Amino acid sequence: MHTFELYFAAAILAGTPLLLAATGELLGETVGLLNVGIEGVMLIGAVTGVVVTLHTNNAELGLLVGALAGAVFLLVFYALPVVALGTEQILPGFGVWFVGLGLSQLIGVNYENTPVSSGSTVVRLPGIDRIPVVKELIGQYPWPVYLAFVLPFVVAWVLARTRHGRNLRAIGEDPVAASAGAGIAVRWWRTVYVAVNGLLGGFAGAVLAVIAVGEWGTDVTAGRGFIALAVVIFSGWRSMRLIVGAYIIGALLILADLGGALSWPIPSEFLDMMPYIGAVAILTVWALRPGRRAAAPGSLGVRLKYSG
Amino acid sequence: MSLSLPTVTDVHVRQSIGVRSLRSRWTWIRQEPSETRSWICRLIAVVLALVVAGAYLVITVHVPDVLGLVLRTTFTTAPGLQELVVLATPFFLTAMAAQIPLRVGLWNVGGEGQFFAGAWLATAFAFSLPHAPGGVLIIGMLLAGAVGGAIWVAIPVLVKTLLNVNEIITTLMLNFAATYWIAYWITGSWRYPSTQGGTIESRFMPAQSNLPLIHLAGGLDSGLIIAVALTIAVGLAVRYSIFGYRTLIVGSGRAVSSYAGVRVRWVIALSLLLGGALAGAGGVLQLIGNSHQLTPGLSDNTGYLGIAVAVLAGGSVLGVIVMSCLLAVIMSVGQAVQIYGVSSEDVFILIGLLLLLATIAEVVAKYRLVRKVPTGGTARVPKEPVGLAPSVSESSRAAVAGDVG
Amino acid sequence: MRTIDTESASSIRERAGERAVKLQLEGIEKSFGLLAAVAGVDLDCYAGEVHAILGENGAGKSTLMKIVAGDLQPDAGHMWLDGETYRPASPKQAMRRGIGIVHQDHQLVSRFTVAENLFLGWDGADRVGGPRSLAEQASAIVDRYGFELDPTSTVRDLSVGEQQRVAILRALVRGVSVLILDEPTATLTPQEVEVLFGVMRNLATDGCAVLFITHKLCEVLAISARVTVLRAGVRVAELGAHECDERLLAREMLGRDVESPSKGDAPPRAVSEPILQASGVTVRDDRGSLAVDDVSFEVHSHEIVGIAGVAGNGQRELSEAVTGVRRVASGRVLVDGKEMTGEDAASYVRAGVGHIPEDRLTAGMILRESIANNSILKMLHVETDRSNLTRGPWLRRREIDRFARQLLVEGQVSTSDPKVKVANLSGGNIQRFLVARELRAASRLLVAVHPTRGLDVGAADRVWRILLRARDEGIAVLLISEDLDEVLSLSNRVLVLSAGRIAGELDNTGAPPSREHLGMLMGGVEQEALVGSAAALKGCGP
Amino acid sequence: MVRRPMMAKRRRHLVAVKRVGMLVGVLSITVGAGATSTSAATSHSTVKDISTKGLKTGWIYDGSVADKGYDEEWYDAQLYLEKHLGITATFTQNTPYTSQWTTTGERMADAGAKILYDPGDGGSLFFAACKAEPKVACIESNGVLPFPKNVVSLYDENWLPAYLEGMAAGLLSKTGVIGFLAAFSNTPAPVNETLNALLLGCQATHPGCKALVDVVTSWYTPPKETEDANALVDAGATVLGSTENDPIAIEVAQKRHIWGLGSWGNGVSSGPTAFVTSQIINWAPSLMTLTEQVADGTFHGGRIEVFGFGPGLKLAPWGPKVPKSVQEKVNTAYSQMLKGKNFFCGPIYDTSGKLRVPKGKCLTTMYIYDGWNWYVQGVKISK
Repeated sequence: MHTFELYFAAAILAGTPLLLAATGELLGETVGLLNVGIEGVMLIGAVTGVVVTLHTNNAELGLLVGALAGAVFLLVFYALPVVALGTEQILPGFGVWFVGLGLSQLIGVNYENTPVSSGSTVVRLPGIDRIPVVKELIGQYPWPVYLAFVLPFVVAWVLARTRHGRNLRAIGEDPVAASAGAGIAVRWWRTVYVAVNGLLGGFAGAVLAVIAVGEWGTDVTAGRGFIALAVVIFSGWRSMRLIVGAYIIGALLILADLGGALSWPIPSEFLDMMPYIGAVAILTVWALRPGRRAAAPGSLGVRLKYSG
Repeated sequence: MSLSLPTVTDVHVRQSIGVRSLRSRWTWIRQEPSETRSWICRLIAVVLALVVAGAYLVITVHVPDVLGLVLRTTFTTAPGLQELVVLATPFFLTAMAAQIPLRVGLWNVGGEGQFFAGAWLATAFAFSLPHAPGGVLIIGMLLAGAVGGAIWVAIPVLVKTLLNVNEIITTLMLNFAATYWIAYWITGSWRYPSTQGGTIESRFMPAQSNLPLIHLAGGLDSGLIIAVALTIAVGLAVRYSIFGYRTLIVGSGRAVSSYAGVRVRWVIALSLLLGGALAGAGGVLQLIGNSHQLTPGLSDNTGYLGIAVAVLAGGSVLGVIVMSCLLAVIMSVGQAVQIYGVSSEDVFILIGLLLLLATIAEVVAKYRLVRKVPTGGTARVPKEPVGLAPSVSESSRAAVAGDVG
Repeated sequence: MRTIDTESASSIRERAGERAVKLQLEGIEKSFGLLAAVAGVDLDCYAGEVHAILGENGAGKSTLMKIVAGDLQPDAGHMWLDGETYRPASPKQAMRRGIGIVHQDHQLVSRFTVAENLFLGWDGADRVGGPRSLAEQASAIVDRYGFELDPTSTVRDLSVGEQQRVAILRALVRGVSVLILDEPTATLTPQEVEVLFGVMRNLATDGCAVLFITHKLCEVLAISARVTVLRAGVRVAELGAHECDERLLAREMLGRDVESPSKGDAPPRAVSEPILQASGVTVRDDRGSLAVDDVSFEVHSHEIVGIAGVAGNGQRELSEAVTGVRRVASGRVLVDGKEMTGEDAASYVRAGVGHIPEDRLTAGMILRESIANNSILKMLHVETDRSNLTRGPWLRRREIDRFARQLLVEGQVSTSDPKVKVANLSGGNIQRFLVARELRAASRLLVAVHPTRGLDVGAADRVWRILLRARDEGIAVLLISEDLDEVLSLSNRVLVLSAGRIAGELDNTGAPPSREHLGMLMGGVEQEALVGSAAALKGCGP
Repeated sequence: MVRRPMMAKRRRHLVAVKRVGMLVGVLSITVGAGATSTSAATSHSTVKDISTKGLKTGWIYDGSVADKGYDEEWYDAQLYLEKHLGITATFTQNTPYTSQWTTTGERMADAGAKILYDPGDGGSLFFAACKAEPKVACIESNGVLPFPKNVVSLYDENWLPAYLEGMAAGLLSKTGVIGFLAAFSNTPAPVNETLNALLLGCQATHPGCKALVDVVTSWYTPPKETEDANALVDAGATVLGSTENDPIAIEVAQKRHIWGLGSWGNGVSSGPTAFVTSQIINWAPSLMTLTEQVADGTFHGGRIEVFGFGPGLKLAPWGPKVPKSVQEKVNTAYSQMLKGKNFFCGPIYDTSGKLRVPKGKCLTTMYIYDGWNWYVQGVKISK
């Protein structure tokens, strides 16, 4: 038995939706938009992902449509009020959450408890899939797991070393300076990155429902969208640290099960609390670090008034 | 965009110079909206959302005679009215639990958890003094509930005030913890001995703790009266107290707070703790007024829906009362149309729409359509120059206004 | 310092006149709600000229320039650039057409480096490139234009003058043919202004049209070839700089003759007792770096002490430190001989300190609240007011309304209804209301920071009179302002703050100190070093 | 919003028996030999009792009547009663376990319902409505005495199929380690009885068989159940069972290439090669009898009816991959059960090793249903 390897793999799989959603949220926050409604986006992505997979018997298509559904959903319910009309940012986030919750149930009511039979393609890393232990640790996951892992590196590179990334950071730091001073199309890019946020959020939900769980269930996310939000704050808006945060929570999610399965002398309810308490804990730990002030994008959550 | 507005005299100067023809006779102006105006806009949002929901029911679900059904089932039958009361009661307090921190610019999303924590501590109190007289038990449970709710928000308060950790996430995460915490107790030592299968519930509260029914209009829960009284009392206290005034200062931003010499941390802590205490008391009211057992369904999402009520109420106590009743009607109708295949949780779409439309209404309320000054004429020029207050400098940076909090 | 081309203004105009019109505006209108900010303005600007746009606050200068820069869309009117129709939909389009704008606050991303800001949003920048390659390219450009800048330093660590140079350079990088400078001199020392003027002249010589916005008459005459005067959104005059003088310009700009404020006739009385004593005060700013460094001074009753200095040299932190808004890192503050070090704003209010803050709209007022609620912002700390306005933990709303009405009368605010929201008052009314409130609190000391910034001349005049009256009544006044004229015309003594230190103290009761001397102090030259030096820089001033 | 972890009551997922098939099933009912079977429900479709015609009834469901499981089975019974007894029915779905449950019942009674059916098992919430409307007959599921005089509770002896499933598990598993997803800890029906029966059955064919139990703290949270089930497999389980609403145990078993036991329905579609067997419940016969009793005036409440194998309860067809030898061994026991043999006899020890049921004594139906508040030896559980 390779219990450790199995748990490691399970934690990675559990952390993957968190990582994807957090990466999307980080990009959104980079342009200054604090969307607290990822939970709703994930639900929409999850339900469309499952529905499409069930109808087409093609998990890849399900994941794709789930991601697109998340993007469209967030554009309508978040970009429209916040970017186009200039409302404040928190309340539409809650609106996104509530609508996502209700709408996903409405869509999914006839698809509950119907397992997805076709899984996503598992990628076997060439070379690595021959080494015994390493193979089980990192060698054989569905492709979104690798994508989720690579994405933060790409994001970090884009934000730090490309013209586009600089422009995005400038929008988040100071939208007025970016627009009036540097001529960046702030509203356009904010809209685009709301869509990207929705795309990755929807994809995360679809990955959770189609791959990790294998079926649609009411409120399948169980707060993971908010945990992703916590992971973003924990990362200090550095995308590579998202990986750490997401997998820590993934490990806690699995640890709760591990304790149950191995009959630890802890009440199962307490074990089940761990991921949520863990999210509070990593935020606290992050806040305790010295020199934390410089991290958040300057205009994060700030309402931009439009005129003219 | 920033614009230094001229004073009264400047308007005259401009007119004497002669304004060139303007393209249209009407224009939008921005103004800080009055209470009435904000209310009207919010109500329009509510009506719009209801129209959307009604259209959905009529078109998709084929509910015949929606309006008649609503009126009949919710307002003409005793169970309908009673359910309305039962549904509305907890909203008052969970809405206040969200509204008071909102004055400070904080989002208490943890009403659900605090609701349960209050019910939990009250249950502990009741089970430890099962033979106490009813009055002692009721008051003791309400106090215990308030303390329980406050305890549940204490960790978010600590990390918020000391480390400035985002309260949205901490309060929300503790909701999940609360449901497991309740599960631990009601599947453990407090378990109703012969519970089978589906519903997991605690033992019954001592009978003398049950709130009496007041027989008005087919059974008014006295819990409703306590809830409304508490809501009004707390609302008025916040409105007319120095503490309430300070929450307003803190809610206007750090700069004003330190300028005015307000101890921000204390106000933050007190408002969140007060919110938690109210949510906790709401849990107790539900416990002793209605369910008489601690169950996982005790809250039925009232903690979350309270946020919606608080937002729609927009800072007023009357708003909380009106919107709580409205939401209770919506929930009740949601139940009534269930026989037509509408899931009761579909009502969240409606609530979400309400929130979005209310947000947009806040923006819309700031704009007024007025007649432009006609060429060379002297028509409606307000005595006081209207529009946004001028900015400090002619810098467009003032276009970005700091958000609350 | 670069040598300054001293070509005369008239010859510039002549030369410019021969050239084609670079930018032409006709009938530009822009209104915000009911107010026409720009109500039909014509303007033309030639390549190679420095064209000044003169006007009071609110005259529409910035709005007009934002329309040119693509930041705002006009309601009506036409624009031509190089004879072709020009109608930019966004700042980016304007930039592509060769229009560059340097906003008053420079619009730089403060947490970015100089290099990052230079290339931000520019299509010509490399798509991919790390900080190092960026810095290399930036330093090449900095060298080409001969600016003194370190491309790797962060913008927020730069002085205001340096930031301005970054903004200009950013426009130059993109190859501007029209450069708009929006009140560029407001926050510069006289010496820095001279440097800026040199840059502007060089640009004009290179064929660039420079639009220069200001409300300072002397600057118009010093640099520009032609001047367009705006008043209340309308062009009231277009003049060649050679054919006008300050008096004429002032009349055009204001629509009337105006006197500058005076310290009044009553000579300051001799006072024994100091009200505010600061000794060795050191304050850190929000980022934790030293903003005020070991400053000591006293303010006595019956006197106004002015603190002059270029923005960002510790004025904000100093004012906050002596009003309890910000904690001092070290040193002592005494009010009326009472130890106040480490106390919060509430204690200062109790000690009789009034405070007109720099950000009066974000710190001094709650805009979305009523006048009544704003009237008691600090009054609850004062025992006498508190016992009147409250009972136990409760507010007495009726008393508060009465109190607010009194303030409205005292401040000559145009409304008498305490339920009106502050946001719906005009800037002058807000400031008068705030001043009235703070005078209530200021039984001993009034700290006034930029008390007239953003106000029109009439409103400013009223505030000045209030300050002088307060002085006459025996209140100690600490006046902090970047407006040298204001400081010099009101203060008995002037302290110059530079880099968080007091660079010098000047007596202002007799003949005013020379602007050159002040400028040197503001620029960081210590007073001792100035003694005997024959600094005779040309500048404009009284 | 956030799902109340325990709230969604189990929706027992039975196989979606085609309505026609079900009709045939009911028509061809023969009296079973269950330990406590219902009174026989014979040939009602031909009797057409006039007294039930137009009888108003209300049905309260906790989930969707199209859930291909528990609620749908009840709904099929409802349709059957509507068609063959002529009753008129109103019903609600997705009813939450709050005061709404009570109000719904009262609203239905107000509208003239003479019988309230409570497939969703509202427990005390439902009883509150029954107390308020004493003239209404209440029929619910899975209740425990005492309850109001107008209430009858119906339940199946689901520990019987569980024992058989356990036997099969013991035969199929090499290591004798069963992974079990328990909705809640220490809930006599259905968690303890199912788990204990499963383990006793397993130990009968595989001495030393033990059960790793993971408490999900909800009847229905698919993501958590999946992770929990995977954790159980990782911890060494070779057969998965559960009391959850959904067939997650079978799905995970399928994916992890081990055996999966059904909980509330025929899970063969969830895991064609992993599926072993399951229970299938049919409510119609019992409901018809009770409904007619109401119409006749012979209905009397305050009692529980528990039915065993027979028209209302069957063992699902064997999974296609279950070896014939296993099927035969278990089928033998099945037929013994049908003949009335009690398999819940001593010696039975609890987890601490204490002898709870001495040799020669057997557990009664009601003890198993209501009183089995301990776990048998071999159960590994956190709390």
